[in-house]
Amino acid sequence: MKFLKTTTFLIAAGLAQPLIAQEAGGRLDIVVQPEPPSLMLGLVQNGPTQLVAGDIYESLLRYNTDLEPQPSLAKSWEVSEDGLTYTFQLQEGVTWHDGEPFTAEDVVFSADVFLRETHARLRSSLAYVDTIEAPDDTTVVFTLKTPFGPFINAFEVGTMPMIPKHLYEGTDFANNEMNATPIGTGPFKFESWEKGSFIHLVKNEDYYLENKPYLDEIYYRVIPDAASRAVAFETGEVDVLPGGSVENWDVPRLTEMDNTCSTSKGWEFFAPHAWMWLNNREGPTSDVRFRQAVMYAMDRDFVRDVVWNGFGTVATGPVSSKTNFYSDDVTIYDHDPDKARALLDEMGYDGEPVRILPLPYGETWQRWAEAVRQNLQEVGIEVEIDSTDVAGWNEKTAQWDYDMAFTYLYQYGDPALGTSRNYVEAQIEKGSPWNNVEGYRNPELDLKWEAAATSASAEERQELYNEIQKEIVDDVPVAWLLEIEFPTIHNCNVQDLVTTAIGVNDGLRDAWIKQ
Amino acid sequence: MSLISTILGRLVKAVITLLAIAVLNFFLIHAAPGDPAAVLAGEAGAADPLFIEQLRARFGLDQPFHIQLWTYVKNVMMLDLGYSFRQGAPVIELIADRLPATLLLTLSAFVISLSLGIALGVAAAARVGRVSDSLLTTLALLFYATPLYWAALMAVLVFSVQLGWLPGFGYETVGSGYSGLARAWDILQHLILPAMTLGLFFMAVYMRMTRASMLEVSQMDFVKTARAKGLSGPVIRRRHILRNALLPVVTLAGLQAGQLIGGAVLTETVFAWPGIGRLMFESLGARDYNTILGVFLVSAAMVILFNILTDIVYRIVDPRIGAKT
Amino acid sequence: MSNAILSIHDLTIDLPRGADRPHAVEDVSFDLNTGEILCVVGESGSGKSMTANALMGLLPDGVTVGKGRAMFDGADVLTLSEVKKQAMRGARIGMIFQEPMTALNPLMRIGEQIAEVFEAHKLHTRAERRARALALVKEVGLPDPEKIVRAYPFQLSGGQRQRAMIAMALALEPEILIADEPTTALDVTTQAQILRLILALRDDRGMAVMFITHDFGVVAEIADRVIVMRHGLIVEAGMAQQVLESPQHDYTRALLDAIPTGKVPELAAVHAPPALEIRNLNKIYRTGGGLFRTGREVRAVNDVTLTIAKGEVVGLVGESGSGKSTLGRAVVRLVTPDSGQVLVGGVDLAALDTAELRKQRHRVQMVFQDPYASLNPRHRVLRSLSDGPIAKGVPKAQANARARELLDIVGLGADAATRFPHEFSGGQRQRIGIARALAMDPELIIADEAVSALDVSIQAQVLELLAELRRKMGLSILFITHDLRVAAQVCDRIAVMQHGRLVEVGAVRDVFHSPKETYTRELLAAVPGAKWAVDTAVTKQGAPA
Amino acid sequence: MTFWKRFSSNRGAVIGLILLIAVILIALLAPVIYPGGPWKMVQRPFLVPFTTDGFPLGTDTLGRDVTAGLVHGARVSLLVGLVSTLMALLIGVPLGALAGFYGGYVDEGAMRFTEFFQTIPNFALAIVLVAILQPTLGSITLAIAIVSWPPVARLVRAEVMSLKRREFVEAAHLAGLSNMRILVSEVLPNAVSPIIVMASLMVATAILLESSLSFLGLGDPNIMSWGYMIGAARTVIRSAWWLSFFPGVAILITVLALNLIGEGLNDAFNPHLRKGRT
Repeated sequence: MKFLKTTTFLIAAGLAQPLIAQEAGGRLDIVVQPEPPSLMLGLVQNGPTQLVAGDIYESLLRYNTDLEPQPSLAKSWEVSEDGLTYTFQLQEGVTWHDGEPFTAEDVVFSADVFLRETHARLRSSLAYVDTIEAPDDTTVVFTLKTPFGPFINAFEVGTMPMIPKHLYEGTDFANNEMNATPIGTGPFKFESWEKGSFIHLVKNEDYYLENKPYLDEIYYRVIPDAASRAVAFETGEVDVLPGGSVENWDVPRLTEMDNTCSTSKGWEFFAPHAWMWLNNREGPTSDVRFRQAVMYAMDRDFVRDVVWNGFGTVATGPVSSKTNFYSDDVTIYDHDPDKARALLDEMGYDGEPVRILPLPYGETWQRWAEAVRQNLQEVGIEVEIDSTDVAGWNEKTAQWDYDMAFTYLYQYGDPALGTSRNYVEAQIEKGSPWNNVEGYRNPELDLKWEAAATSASAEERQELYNEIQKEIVDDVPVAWLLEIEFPTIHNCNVQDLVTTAIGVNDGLRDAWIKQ
Repeated sequence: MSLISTILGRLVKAVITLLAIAVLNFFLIHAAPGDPAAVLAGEAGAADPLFIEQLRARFGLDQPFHIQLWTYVKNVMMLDLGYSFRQGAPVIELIADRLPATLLLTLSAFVISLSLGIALGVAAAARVGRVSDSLLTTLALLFYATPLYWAALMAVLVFSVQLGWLPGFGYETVGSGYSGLARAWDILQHLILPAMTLGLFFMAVYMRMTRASMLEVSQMDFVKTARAKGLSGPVIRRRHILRNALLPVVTLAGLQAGQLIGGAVLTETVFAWPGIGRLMFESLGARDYNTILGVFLVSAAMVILFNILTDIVYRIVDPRIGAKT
Repeated sequence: MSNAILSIHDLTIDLPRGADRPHAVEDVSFDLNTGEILCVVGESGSGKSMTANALMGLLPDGVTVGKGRAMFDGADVLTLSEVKKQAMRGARIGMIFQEPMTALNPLMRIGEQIAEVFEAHKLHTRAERRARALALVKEVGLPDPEKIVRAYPFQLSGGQRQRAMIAMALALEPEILIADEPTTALDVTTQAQILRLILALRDDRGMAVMFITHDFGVVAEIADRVIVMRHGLIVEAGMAQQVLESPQHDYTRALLDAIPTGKVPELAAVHAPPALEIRNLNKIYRTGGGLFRTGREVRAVNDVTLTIAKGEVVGLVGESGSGKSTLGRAVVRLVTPDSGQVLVGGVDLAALDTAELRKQRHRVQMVFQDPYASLNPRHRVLRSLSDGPIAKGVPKAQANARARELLDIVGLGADAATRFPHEFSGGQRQRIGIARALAMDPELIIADEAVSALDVSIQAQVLELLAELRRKMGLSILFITHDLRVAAQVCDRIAVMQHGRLVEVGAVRDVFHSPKETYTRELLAAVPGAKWAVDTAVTKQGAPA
Repeated sequence: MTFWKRFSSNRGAVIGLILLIAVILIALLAPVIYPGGPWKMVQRPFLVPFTTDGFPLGTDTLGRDVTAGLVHGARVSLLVGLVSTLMALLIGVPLGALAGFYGGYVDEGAMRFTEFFQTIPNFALAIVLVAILQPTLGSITLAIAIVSWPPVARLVRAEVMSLKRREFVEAAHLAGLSNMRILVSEVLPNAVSPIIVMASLMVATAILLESSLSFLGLGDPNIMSWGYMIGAARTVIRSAWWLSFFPGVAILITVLALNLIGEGLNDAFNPHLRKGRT
């Protein structure tokens, strides 16, 4: 409840903000965890990379916390009636960090050449794109083959970062030497990287927005141990703990400290959605009654309150309530062990043991798996936790060697971008942990997913997604758990830290420090 | 002459050992489930099988196993530890970046544990049977029985958080702009807690060893000779007992180099010390094969180096070795 | 000569609780006079070393002076403060010890260790100390003094180390030198040299020497006066001549009787078929060979040929390092010879492969030196005796019965079978060792320094047992020893070994009385108290040699 | 029974023995004391110790009874310690014995092999092994055994080398006993005491190793061990110190007890009493 109060306070502060003049200068220390493998956002798009590289690279659009598009490198844009043509007008006077001018040619190169080769997630959206053209230096036109509703959400920095054509054209992208010293258009420039210790960014003096950014420099600090990260914040060594960088149990303690603010905003675009893949192919989990029993057996409120310290919302189905086209008109699975036992009796569950594969992302997930195991054991399911590390988890899920596996995926603001990939039959393919890993097959629903994605009308899309959600929730292809929240904790002197739907990942061009 | 030839012999053996380690670890690490391509793909947040295949081809993981092994061994023999695709840098550079931190940590822990351990061991032996001896021995036993990581956590809690005397983690104050002596002082402050916690266990080991060894040597005939000469107690202890008692301690210290470097993994994790131990642990999770293998080779080389060093020390202290055979 | 420099009155030394007796030394009183050599004689446990250590204030932990006084220069040295004791040690009373191998600090140069004595008493400058150390090294007759002072102990031989020890003890010209069995660990020839050195130093400096020994031969060689101790008590004291020639106490008499004299038995040469034939046997040890250096070779056994007839006892004598033990072990194939033959009962043991060797092993058995190491501490005596015969194929019951019988024969009684080795004394264990060898019905027994570790009186008993067994069973024995007197007592023939070669082989009488080789003569001359022993032997036998 | 007398004259050793027996009893009786197992979420999370009846040491992050965890954890720590030590002995004793007994090439080969394992930092090797085999009770035990046998091999080799030159061993050769038999019935029984001393210390080290692995997240998630408890609690060490404190103390006590016993055994096996002669 403490947390809520701080949020309100923040909003109040936000409202009062116009009265205060932003102050320039200062240094910000932010935790990055784990250390990113690379800062070349076009090649690597994992969380830590985007956290740092989001300051260096930019894309055409940003999104506010209601997921509405905002200008970034594009100062204005237009979508044709039929939903097939997207025209962007670019900012003027933008230069790369090495001084070269940024033009529409760079956009075409980035989207059509570079990212098409390297960016698997964007590639699936680009499949709908027919041509990308640059009629002049400040205009870019995307022409689609069919309407694709969520396409307007594809211009976020992690999805479509702008890559300098003059440095990459004609080279081996993965082995280009420039990857070590990334060049973007963003508010901060790469300065140095002390591996295992910190990444140092400095202010881009030639940034195209007047007076921005305000900060002089940013240090992204690598501190491998969660407890040490908490200590670092307490001792004032770092100013910002991005979501997930301390364990949930430490959050209340830290937020109770003086001059400490926290917000769970800034995750709307990703809307991390947690569930357990239930292997639909074999074993007890292939029986829909078993899967329903699992839903009833789990005490998800307990986990939210105890493991997640009150952060998050119990998920009702495949779509997050923060994402567009969410519907709550579905079967609700409350904690009801008796119902679970009844379902198990009905299917004649013979006590065949099932394995739970927890997500190897720290203690929270481990505790969560333990809590679920306890819940399941109480209704008579034999459970064992499979232990593994990150690589093992990837291997086992990608090779379908599991019974129940924890995961969470981003929604990217639209069910067609972040949700459908996990449920349509076309996405059943071994080797990737990011598709229909559970092996759910429902040809009828597949048609609806497709129709919803390619419809140009928002109403029609809503209609279809309502139907999909209602139906799929009864099938329980996966056991939905929580819409998780990662509160960002920071020193209250840091202002305007989170202004968009991807929060601190979106370049700190607006952040400033109150002296 | 014989010292040099012995060292040469040791080096030849060391090279063979290192190659064997390379091969064994190559097998071990490739036996682990999952590969770097899958991890990298996983981290990208989305991947299709095509993407993963591309990665595998880039890493050379599509080659038959024996060819991968041969390529690796060949490269290692030319002192090329390969390229870390995950980190996008040659392994040798990654390790070179981190090695100084690990060397600093392990060497200071080594020096602290050895010097303090010997000093306390001597003190305890001199007071054998008295209360102060029991106190020191009990203390050593406690250190000996304390889990290293636990001691580390407690040390951070007390000295960094509660008392605020010392920084709790990291190698130096980031972005302080210190240079020269100021930087050295800064690093030293950061070094104290990790080096002490890492050294604590070994200090206890060396203390017990020194004490036992002192007591044993003090029973020897030549100590009686020294007393018969009319030498005073302190002189006998220092010149006759201690010098002889140190020999087994030196041997043990050499043997424990491997443990010390292994212990660095834990210490580096708790104290965010940017050394190769942590690099290995992180690379392991990512199945960054070349980096893990590189760290293994380098740390094994460190162990061998420690061994050769203690050998040399032993030879300097003990004139019998080397001349005898 | 009756001006006592040190007088000990009623000295009692208490042992810690739990020891086998309450006092190491009880009510001991004696004087040490200026310029005399006083020998304190006794067997292990007699308290002779404890007395010496008490005087120096070097008693082991837990052992304390119970009562008594030791007056030296008007003060009681037993009650001096530690500081005063320190000042006294080395400066006024010097001491040397038994084991020259361990009594020197292995990590310090000889010169430093000598110079340290001056340093301890804060005398001289550093350079002077060094010069004096060098002078001392010269005085005790060490060769190449310049080199010796820079050498480490391990680079010196046993005799050289003992000289270095003496140099240290004499550095400050003490009035008293306490020598605690200083020659026991040395070879006879070296021992003779050290004894001569001590005599010479005493004459030069006129200091008093308290010389502790177990060997009446040594007493005869150097003593002016003798004290005989037993179980912490003085049983006899007197002038050396007097004690040696007309001992008053039974114990002294027993000790003197027990000494193997130089008496040479009149035995007819044995003419019987050979039990053992050694032909051209060679064994070379190579050491230190490595990747980058070549090794050194030591010819431990160099072309040795020797025959032992059935029923004959041949003594193999030599100093340490002469190769006598290697030869013995080569015969039983504990060491595999490089070339040559070892024929026992027509079988060449040197040529057998491992499996065949195991079957033939019973032909030659060995009695070992160390009674404490030669029996498996975890096995009952019965098992130690019967394991071998059973492995050879003797039925278990029969082997056990024979084992009991043998225990009876060696004088322990059949009951000994069910006990563990630690329940026996050294001499008893040596009897068990003999029984074990006999249990295999060997054609030859090799006794490797079988009595060297025993006290004189026990030694005599074991030798008596061997002689008796030989009479009864007609044993063939290769008797390896460093002690010529022992060899003379039990052997028919003697083979003298030096540097891996047999230098002289002959009947005992011939070897003793008309040695052909210089080395043999040197050996004989070096035997402590040789002259006295032969004399007494003559007197005892009542016939001229 | 002089051995027992010598052992019990060492006060520390007796205390150690009492402590260890207590731990063993607790481990054996765990299913009786806490039949529900250690995983049950029985109360509000983060109960402070000594405040709630029935939960003397409080509850953990999920509301599980810390006391139950400690009691059940004792089983695992002791089991891992004992079994891995046994396994290490099974590797180290034969290897060291053969190397010491036969010498020559056998020795050279075995010692190269041992040195090889000593050259790899042992904790790092343990981590890699557990990661490869995936953390289960079995793989953790195996990994600990694999990294801890070399000192055993060295010790046994040294003992055997000195014992094989003893005269009673030579006598056994002369008695025509086979090499294997001599090694097994003459040599090894006399090397037992130092091995037992070392083993008691190894159990202690193994418990520490297991807890270190758990701390790094390489424990078996289905088994409650002390190392797991500390590892799981380290993230809340600031707000709930007791969660890592009590398991830490449990490890400390057990390891301490084993060390005390080891020292006691060592003293009892090697009475330095009678050294001086005459």
